[in-house]
Amino acid sequence: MAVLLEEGSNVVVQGITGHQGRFHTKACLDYGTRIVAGVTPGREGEKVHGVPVYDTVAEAVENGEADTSFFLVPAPFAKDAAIEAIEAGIRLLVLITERIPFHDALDIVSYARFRGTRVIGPNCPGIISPGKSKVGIMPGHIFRRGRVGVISRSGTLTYEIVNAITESGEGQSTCMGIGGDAIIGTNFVEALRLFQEDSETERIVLVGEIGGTAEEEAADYIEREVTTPVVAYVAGQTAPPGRRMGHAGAIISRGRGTAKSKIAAFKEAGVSVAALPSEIPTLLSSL
Amino acid sequence: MAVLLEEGSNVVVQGITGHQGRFHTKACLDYGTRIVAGVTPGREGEKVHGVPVYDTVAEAVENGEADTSFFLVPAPFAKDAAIEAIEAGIRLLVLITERIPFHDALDIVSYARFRGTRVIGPNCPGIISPGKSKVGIMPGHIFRRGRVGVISRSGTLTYEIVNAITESGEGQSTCMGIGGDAIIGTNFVEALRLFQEDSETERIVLVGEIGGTAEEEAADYIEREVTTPVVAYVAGQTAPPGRRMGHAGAIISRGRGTAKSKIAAFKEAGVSVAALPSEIPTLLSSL
Amino acid sequence: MKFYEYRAKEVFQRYGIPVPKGLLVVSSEEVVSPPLPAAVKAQVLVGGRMKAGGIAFAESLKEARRATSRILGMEIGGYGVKKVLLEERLEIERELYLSMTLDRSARTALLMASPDGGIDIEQVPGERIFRSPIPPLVGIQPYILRGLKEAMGLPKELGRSLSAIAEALYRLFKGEDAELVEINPLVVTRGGGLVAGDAKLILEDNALYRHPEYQGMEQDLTVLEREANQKGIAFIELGGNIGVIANGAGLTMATMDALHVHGGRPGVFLDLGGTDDPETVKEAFLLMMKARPRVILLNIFGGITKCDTVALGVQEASEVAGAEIPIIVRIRGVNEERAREILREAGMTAVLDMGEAAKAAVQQAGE
Amino acid sequence: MKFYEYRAKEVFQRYGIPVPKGLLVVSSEEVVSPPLPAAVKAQVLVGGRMKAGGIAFAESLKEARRATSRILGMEIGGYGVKKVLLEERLEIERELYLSMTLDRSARTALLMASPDGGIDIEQVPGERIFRSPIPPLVGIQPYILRGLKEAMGLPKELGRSLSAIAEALYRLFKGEDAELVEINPLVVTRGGGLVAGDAKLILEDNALYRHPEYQGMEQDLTVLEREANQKGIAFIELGGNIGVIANGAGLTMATMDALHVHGGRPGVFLDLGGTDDPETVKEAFLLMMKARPRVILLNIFGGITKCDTVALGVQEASEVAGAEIPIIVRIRGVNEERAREILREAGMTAVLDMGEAAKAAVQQAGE
Repeated sequence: MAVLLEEGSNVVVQGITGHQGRFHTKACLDYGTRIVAGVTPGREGEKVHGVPVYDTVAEAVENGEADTSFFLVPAPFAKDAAIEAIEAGIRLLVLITERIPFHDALDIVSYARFRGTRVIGPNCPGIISPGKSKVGIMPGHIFRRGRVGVISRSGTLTYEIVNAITESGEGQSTCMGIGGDAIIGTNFVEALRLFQEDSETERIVLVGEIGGTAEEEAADYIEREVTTPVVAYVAGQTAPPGRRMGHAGAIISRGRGTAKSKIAAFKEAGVSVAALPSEIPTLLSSL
Repeated sequence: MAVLLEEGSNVVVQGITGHQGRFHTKACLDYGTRIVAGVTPGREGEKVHGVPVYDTVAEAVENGEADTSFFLVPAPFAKDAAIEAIEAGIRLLVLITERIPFHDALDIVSYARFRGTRVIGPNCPGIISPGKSKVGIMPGHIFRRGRVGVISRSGTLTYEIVNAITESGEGQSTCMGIGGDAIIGTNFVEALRLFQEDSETERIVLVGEIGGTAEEEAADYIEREVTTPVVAYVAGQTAPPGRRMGHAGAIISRGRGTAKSKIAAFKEAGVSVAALPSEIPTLLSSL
Repeated sequence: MKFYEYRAKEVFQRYGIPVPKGLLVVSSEEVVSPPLPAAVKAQVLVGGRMKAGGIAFAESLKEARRATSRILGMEIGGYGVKKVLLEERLEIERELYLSMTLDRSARTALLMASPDGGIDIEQVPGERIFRSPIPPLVGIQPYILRGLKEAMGLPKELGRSLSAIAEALYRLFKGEDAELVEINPLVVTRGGGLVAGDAKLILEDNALYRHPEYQGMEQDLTVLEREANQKGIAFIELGGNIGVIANGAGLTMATMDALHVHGGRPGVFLDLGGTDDPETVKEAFLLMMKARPRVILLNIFGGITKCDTVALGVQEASEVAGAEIPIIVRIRGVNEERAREILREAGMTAVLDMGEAAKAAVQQAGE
Repeated sequence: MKFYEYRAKEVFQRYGIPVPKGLLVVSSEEVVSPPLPAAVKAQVLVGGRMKAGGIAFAESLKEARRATSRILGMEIGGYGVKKVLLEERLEIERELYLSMTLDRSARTALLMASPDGGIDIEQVPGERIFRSPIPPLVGIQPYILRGLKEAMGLPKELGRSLSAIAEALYRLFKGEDAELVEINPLVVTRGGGLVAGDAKLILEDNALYRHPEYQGMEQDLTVLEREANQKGIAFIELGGNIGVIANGAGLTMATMDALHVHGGRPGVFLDLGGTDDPETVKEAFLLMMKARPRVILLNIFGGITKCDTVALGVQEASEVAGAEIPIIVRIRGVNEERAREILREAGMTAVLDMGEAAKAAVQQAGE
């Protein structure tokens, strides 16, 4: 058992006919992901790499038994398409889309919780259970099936770290990019709960960054509830306050959200903290 | 184990300083209900039958560890007070209040589901687990602890039926008035699921009435999922179409919601159907 | 609360839903410069207006006056026609159906539409009806409007108008606390526009306190129903001769069921609500007397008040009303025996069992 | 996007939040009939205006002109003052604090208030701050406003005004896609009213497409930041001398962390976003050159594009820019070896390891 995503997950690509949609549909199919349908309003009847395209998510659910959405819909249309997916009965909504206004993201994640749909993202690389299924834009070849769970606010930094883990000879159970925005559907605490419950995950790598207090809450949660060993890294140790460091969520404001505070919280919770990403494999093997 | 309400439930009475609030607080206290607090904005510091009154539900939760709300707030203020209760962390919200606009009820029950709060009602007599706790306006003395679960859209008709059951020598595990409005927080199917899972409930009495299709859905659910034997009665066999028979939800409109259709559905699902309430004890003992 | 077509259309206009130009009159003398050619429509709350001849068409002023005059003299579904709406007659290309109502099971608002408008929606086959729940809390979304346009198969420009109307319908549904708002037919005109041919609007009674502007709006009610309404008593006149009073909707319906099992026919449904308050019982009794049933069957399951107190109230009420018809009382609760004594002494039939009470009532009514 | 006080107050007015009468000027000649006595306030986006002397008070026209003229000559936080707001000076009875912002952990909007206004909210002790999450999907509720009034301890009439302002604040927060809207101080005047003394408004950049009316609004940005903005590149000027380019916010920050570990100081943070598209890399490179760092450190973890393709783009960009400063490139992904060859041939330092790259950059920057 991996976390949230399995071989049997039936995936619909929302926004399949766009440039990104076509490209990543191909990459996921090549990886072995079960993509059963695509959705782009007004494009019903087309095929993308052999995948049938529908006008609505409801049709994708009806005809393809889709339960998971690989969501690539542009930000201005994201709220509508996300609520459509939730209403159609999608259980796992992986929002890759960047730059969704947070007021919309708030509505999406609240509505999803009301309906019992799990949201990952927005502004995330997606989720992969190596060797089983990939719903995201990460390069599949750097992953390897194994027993390290990875939870990260970042994209390429996650690839960097996963690559280092794989090169050190370890594999991953599931890697989840939770997203770099201020409002995300699954935060560290919620992700940790899932990995803690997962029988395939034996150690966890948590990649945080400046902004917000999600890492502090994660540290607190780890101390109370998580028995699986955790290694953490927090990016942005030199970031100045008040500036948005690339991610919408990566900002130190009003004295909150510094790397220093996060690292201290992790250390206090007994979590091994890496000073640089390259130290993670070593710390993992010392657990 | 009873359904939803136990000896240990900590109850806050919302609207405690009103006439109804005072009266039923006393009745519930006499019954043994653990009433830990009352709420009426602007009346903090008062006591009602020894129960401390607060301005906000949050204070009742903080100071009394309230988890259940006995909700008697007048309809125009109900939505505000219900959302306050949900946000304060109340787990079981028993909405006695009549005449809440259904647009408000929709928001309340949707928001409660979003936050994971169980709602019973509105426009219901409440819930009682005889011998343990009573959160409602029903006369406590007609109930007796036992193993029959009662689920009903009605108030006095439920008392009528419970009284007959008690007089026949049987007792009740839990009796839940789900409410007579069109929009209610817990419908028959959801209530049946709870009673089916309850170890104390050995037989179930379901009291329906005209209007909507909740009984038909219940029949379908019973056929598929409920192994506990069920006796049903449907009130309103002679009701004309298009007229609201006392309850906001009791109306046959556009050919839907007749007693005939409901009774047929129950019979098809193998449920014993009583022609009159007085037949229920006999049917129960024949199960 | 039901709205007359002309009032519903006033509300439509406020929400930007197109309606035909119209003129409301209460006499044919007011028909001076009506829109022509005109549809002349009786303003009634009951259905079946068309079948009853309550709609006519007029090409000239003279015809319009004559039709108005004729319709104002009509009675439809037992109610006299007091107002007539004269509207420009639409050139109909197609007729659609559009409504917003409540889906009780799904606990959502429900948008319904059909390309087969102009007939009763119940006669339209299911596969010709587009149904979409409106997500609670977040409201109507563009994907729903796309689905609607697709299902109606309109050209692009009209599709856009349809979307706007559906959005307005949802705003109206929420804003006015409606339980039903229906446009049937929604007319596609030869000129290529969309216009609400008819308008049905029902507001939820529980929310009327939020809409003082509608207070006192005319309703088709009998005198007694109006009186009951004002007193907050659920009172419904039926076809039979037994007046049923009980406390609680479920119990009142069950009492009617018991009458039915014994071959009787209820003439009035009177639900006191959950209460057994003697004052309310008294009021209800007086109201019931005015409906002149042959027998009154009173069924009280007491929760809060002691039965003897209720019985004294009943006795007093029957004296005030000077009731000379048989009264059967079934009353359960604390001090029920004492209550029965009081009632028997006052000349009423007082029994313990509901079935017995029903049987007695049916017997007395049949004599 | 930050709003100048005067623009924020224009928005406040649209939402019904009371603001003082004011006059905006760009030169002291425009000060003809200012409100008197007046507060004369520099319009800047950075904080610390008061401390820097950017606020003056004037009793007469002459004083107002003199203050305006003086303030227009100032530089605050590195930015020249270009506009001055002259406002009627409020007679202050009390000062409150009121704001609406985002609670990331609770995933709600957050209402904050304090009876201790007029100072930075971070300096107010926690127990003097009223905090209430706004329930998502259903919005602000009366119970929240009751709690707010209670916490501020105002007389009834003022409590009602405060409620209205808090509601307006919430509507503004949602309606304008704000990430922060703050009134500090919210002034209780001697006359017994509530007026927004200052106004802070930040709109979320991701939602600016919904607000074309604010497009092109002046921002305190350097020339390069403006250029980066237009290209959709995250570009932040820092204090050091090493220009850091990487793809992805996390990776860019991690690269800075690596520099820091080796004793270096980043001068520019440049995040390409998740992309490794050679065209974007080239653009970024050109932009970075304009910032004149002593060394450029480029760190790419390739996902989609092959590394040799990216390397060719970098080579081309450095040629176009005529870069004569050291360039350290660390690039990982498919064909990474070929990529390093290309870069080395072009005279750059190309390494495999991020730490090694950082060390090399620090060395070169120190020389």
